[in-house]
Amino acid sequence: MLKKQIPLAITFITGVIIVITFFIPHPPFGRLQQDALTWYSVIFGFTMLLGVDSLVRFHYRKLRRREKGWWFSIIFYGGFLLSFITGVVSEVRFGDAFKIGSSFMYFYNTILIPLQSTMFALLAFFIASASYRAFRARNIDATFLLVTAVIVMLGRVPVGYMLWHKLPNLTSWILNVLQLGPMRGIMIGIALGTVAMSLRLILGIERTYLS
Amino acid sequence: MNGENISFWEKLGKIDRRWIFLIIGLVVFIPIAFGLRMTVHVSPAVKSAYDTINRLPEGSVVMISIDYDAASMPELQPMLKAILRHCFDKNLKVILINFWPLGLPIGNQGLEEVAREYGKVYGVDYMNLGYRPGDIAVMLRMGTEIRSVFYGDIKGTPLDSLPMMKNIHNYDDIAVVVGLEAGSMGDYWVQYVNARFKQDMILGVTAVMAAGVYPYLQAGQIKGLIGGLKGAAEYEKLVNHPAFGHIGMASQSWAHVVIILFIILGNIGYFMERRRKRGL
Amino acid sequence: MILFILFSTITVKAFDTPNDGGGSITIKAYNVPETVKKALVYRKTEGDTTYTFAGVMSILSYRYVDANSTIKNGKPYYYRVDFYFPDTVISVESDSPGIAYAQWYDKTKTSSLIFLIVFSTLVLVFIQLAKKDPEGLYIRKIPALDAIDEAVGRSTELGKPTFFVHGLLGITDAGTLAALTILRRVAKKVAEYDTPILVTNFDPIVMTASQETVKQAYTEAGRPDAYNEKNIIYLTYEQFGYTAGVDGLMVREKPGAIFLQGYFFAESLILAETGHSVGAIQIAGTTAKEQLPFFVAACDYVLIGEEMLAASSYIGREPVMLGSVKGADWGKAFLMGVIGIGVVLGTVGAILQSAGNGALMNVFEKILAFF
Amino acid sequence: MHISTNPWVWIAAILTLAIYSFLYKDNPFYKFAEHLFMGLGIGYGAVILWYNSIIPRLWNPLAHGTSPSRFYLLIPVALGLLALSIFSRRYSWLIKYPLAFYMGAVTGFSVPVSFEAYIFEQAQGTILKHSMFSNPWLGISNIIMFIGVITTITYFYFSKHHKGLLGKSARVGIVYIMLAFGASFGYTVMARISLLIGRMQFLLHDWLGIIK
Repeated sequence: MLKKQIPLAITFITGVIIVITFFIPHPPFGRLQQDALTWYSVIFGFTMLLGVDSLVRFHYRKLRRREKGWWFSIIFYGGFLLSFITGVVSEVRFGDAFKIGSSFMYFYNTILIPLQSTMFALLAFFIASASYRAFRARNIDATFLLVTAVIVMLGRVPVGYMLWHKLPNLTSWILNVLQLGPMRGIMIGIALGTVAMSLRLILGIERTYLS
Repeated sequence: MNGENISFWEKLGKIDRRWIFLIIGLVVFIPIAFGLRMTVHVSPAVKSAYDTINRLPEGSVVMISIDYDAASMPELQPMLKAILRHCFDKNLKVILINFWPLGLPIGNQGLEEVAREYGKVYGVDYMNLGYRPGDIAVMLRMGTEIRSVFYGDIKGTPLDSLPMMKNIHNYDDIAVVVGLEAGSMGDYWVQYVNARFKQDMILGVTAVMAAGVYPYLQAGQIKGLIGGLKGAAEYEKLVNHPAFGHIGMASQSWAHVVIILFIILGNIGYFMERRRKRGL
Repeated sequence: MILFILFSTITVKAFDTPNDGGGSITIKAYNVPETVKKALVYRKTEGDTTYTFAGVMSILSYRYVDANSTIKNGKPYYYRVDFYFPDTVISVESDSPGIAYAQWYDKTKTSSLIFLIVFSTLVLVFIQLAKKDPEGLYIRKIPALDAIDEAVGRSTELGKPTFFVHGLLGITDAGTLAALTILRRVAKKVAEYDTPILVTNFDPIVMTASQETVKQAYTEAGRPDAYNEKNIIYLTYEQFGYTAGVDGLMVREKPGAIFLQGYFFAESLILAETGHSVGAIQIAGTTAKEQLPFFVAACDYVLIGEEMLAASSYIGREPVMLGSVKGADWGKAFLMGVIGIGVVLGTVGAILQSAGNGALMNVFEKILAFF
Repeated sequence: MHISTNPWVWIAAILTLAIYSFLYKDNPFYKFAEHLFMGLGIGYGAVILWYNSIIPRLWNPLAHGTSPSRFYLLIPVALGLLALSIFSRRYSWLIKYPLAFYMGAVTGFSVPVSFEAYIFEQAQGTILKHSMFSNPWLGISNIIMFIGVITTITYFYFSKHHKGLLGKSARVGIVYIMLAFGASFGYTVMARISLLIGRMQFLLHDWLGIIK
């Protein structure tokens, strides 16, 4: 009862109420959606502790047992403390961690941004290796994939224009017509699938999360 | 299957991906390191953006909105610099504004760099408003009075103590707004500022976004559209100052060609292998 | 003289903003000459002697919605709009005060309501039918889901661990919920084969839900003692930090099977290419349509969009679940019917209109307006 | 050549190279950058989350607010505390309560939003409007697109055998999907190369000073 029925009831009631409030602007219903979002983010704030706890303990274990590569866990702790402390200090001093001149912004720009953009830029290499491996005319479907990919790739750089001056036009036709149709279909499918899943959740048919 | 049976052609289908990484790295590196350039054809959308600024009388005010951060910097920073060169060359006054707090240092760095090139003076020829939270609300309130949102500039200097700001109060005093966009802020500029205040606008956007904002140009809501590194290169050509856009475009083109060559090699390898397997 | 004409033709109306929860008044101007440069709105209420500035009216739609926090429901507010012309300023007062109040039903959402009722009814009816007659229910093959057992099996044969990589969105995303269903299946197989599993998380709530899911799966497989909470780990709350962490784990642990499930962003291809380089069988699934092409290119099996959302029905094969899928399919048919009718009407209407008959076009426009 | 003398630029450059070294193979430099990155990321996340959600949405209303309804905020606090029950072996099942609330909220939000933002928007875009026939080529293009939408939806038809007309339609749908995926892939290449160009620029300009 406590472990199964009540959680199912909570889901059902919350779900139904929020769906209904979508159609009723009159207070207090109109504001419930907003309130639920606020609640959501407050709960999220607490669960973040679980994440921090899991990670800190994971590295603590490694350190204590002197597992292979244990000293990298020290690096992890260093990074964690660096961003956490500068963040709190900047918030307290400037009221916003992202103020120019705050220590947090300084570390953000000089360490975090280079790391983020370099990691992101790995994609330039991976998109090349993936193209080489995947775009092979193994069968008719793969050939379609290959052909549009190559046309669009060429159509977007000056070389494509030099090869055939209509190529950019063909590229935009492919993007606006051939690409848009199926993408719309996929989106409609996802949206309908989401609604069906939501109904299953509200009705308590789908209950993976409650096990 | 042992290695001896595989012909050279078949090996083309099994290149270690690290060779691909190396070659991609090189074709991007070489044009940048040696300043190789690419000939660029100017598209009507960029020409129209250029003409809009080019027509402005000396002393007119151009507001440039920095709505991107480090991730889109490779594409949008060359655009910012080319436009700033155009403005300073024509003796236009420039106001920078930010809607992405993390773009603040990036925009300021570009502004100061180009201003130094042209010997422009802060507060007289150009200034930076900085960032205020509130997105659309900030845009709208600037329609009546910039000072109602920006009490001071990026360093906190009161606006009235900057000579160029004396007669600048709202969009009526700004000739063109240039939005450099990596997200949805460009839509807000068009839907709110252009629509409500009939403000002339130009958008510079990342390559991925270009197709999405093209309808604004068709509908005449924006005067010009600069898309991606290619657009930046075109603008550089128009201001006669080929810089990073051109170099970047060379890297870009060669990288595309190399990827396509690898796809072709992969297919040759694949068909050779298939032929051998059928022959057996 | 001209001024007089201008003055006399412009009218301003203030009324309650429809379909809202109150606290807002809409001001609309009519017959405004096109030469207007800007229009400023001022407000006053009972007891005020002067007008206070309220905001700037759009000079395209000539509409301003005043939702200032001081506006109270049921209280009259008077408005004045100053229209700025190149050579003059004209002030017009609203002919009657605007009074804000809250509505009980949002009329703009009628189409959603109708569709919601149709769709829910279809799903509920088919669930009931499925309960009565579980025979004859069918679900088409989804190869990526069939491949789960094979992938875990191969991983076991090679003596390698199985990886389950969650996407970046939280549990509010339908894709994440579907990923948990798939995780349950994977974890059950892993428990049966007694092979190691590692689940990486970006979101702490998904992490706790994953722990519950895996624990349950181990219990179902009859091996609750083998469950180890430490195998479901949290990595970090930064997109590319997560990517770096997962990549590092992949090259060090060399998994035999990798499941990339949930909502991914640009990191999709970085993960999939690294996974491929360590020789793992990869089964991806996402509702992020922008990332599907990369998964299709780099992974062995991919659950495309809705296929992922149907996973729970496919894996569980419970009649009620299959019934809901059938209901959703009928919903699809209904939607396609509506689109189809729209297309036919639109096409015929366009042809007729060019032939001089606009009547059908009007019907069509009405249907379009419904959405 | 003007090599940078700014130590922060050196740190950024070394981290950049450390990440790139991963392309060759896993190594201690990458491991260093990776662990630093994860540590920074979690600290950053905690700070951002705390200051964007807990302080403005919970602390400020409770500590400085006046509205009586602010005490409702104690409910999510209670639910949040229940989530911490996972630390206890005996009461860990209490986590189901916040999860149940989450699920209810998810479904509540996603149902109407799915209709408004996806289904109606996409359906409306697909219905051919008068203006879409302004010239024959445009008309043909729009019909091609319309077929793409419909056949793709039929591919996602689960409860029937893909045979006969449905089978043929679903088959066409797959072809469309492949064409679309190829186009999306090709379209993204440019943006991804730009990212590398940006990093190269940083290394060669900001750090080594080889280029102007």
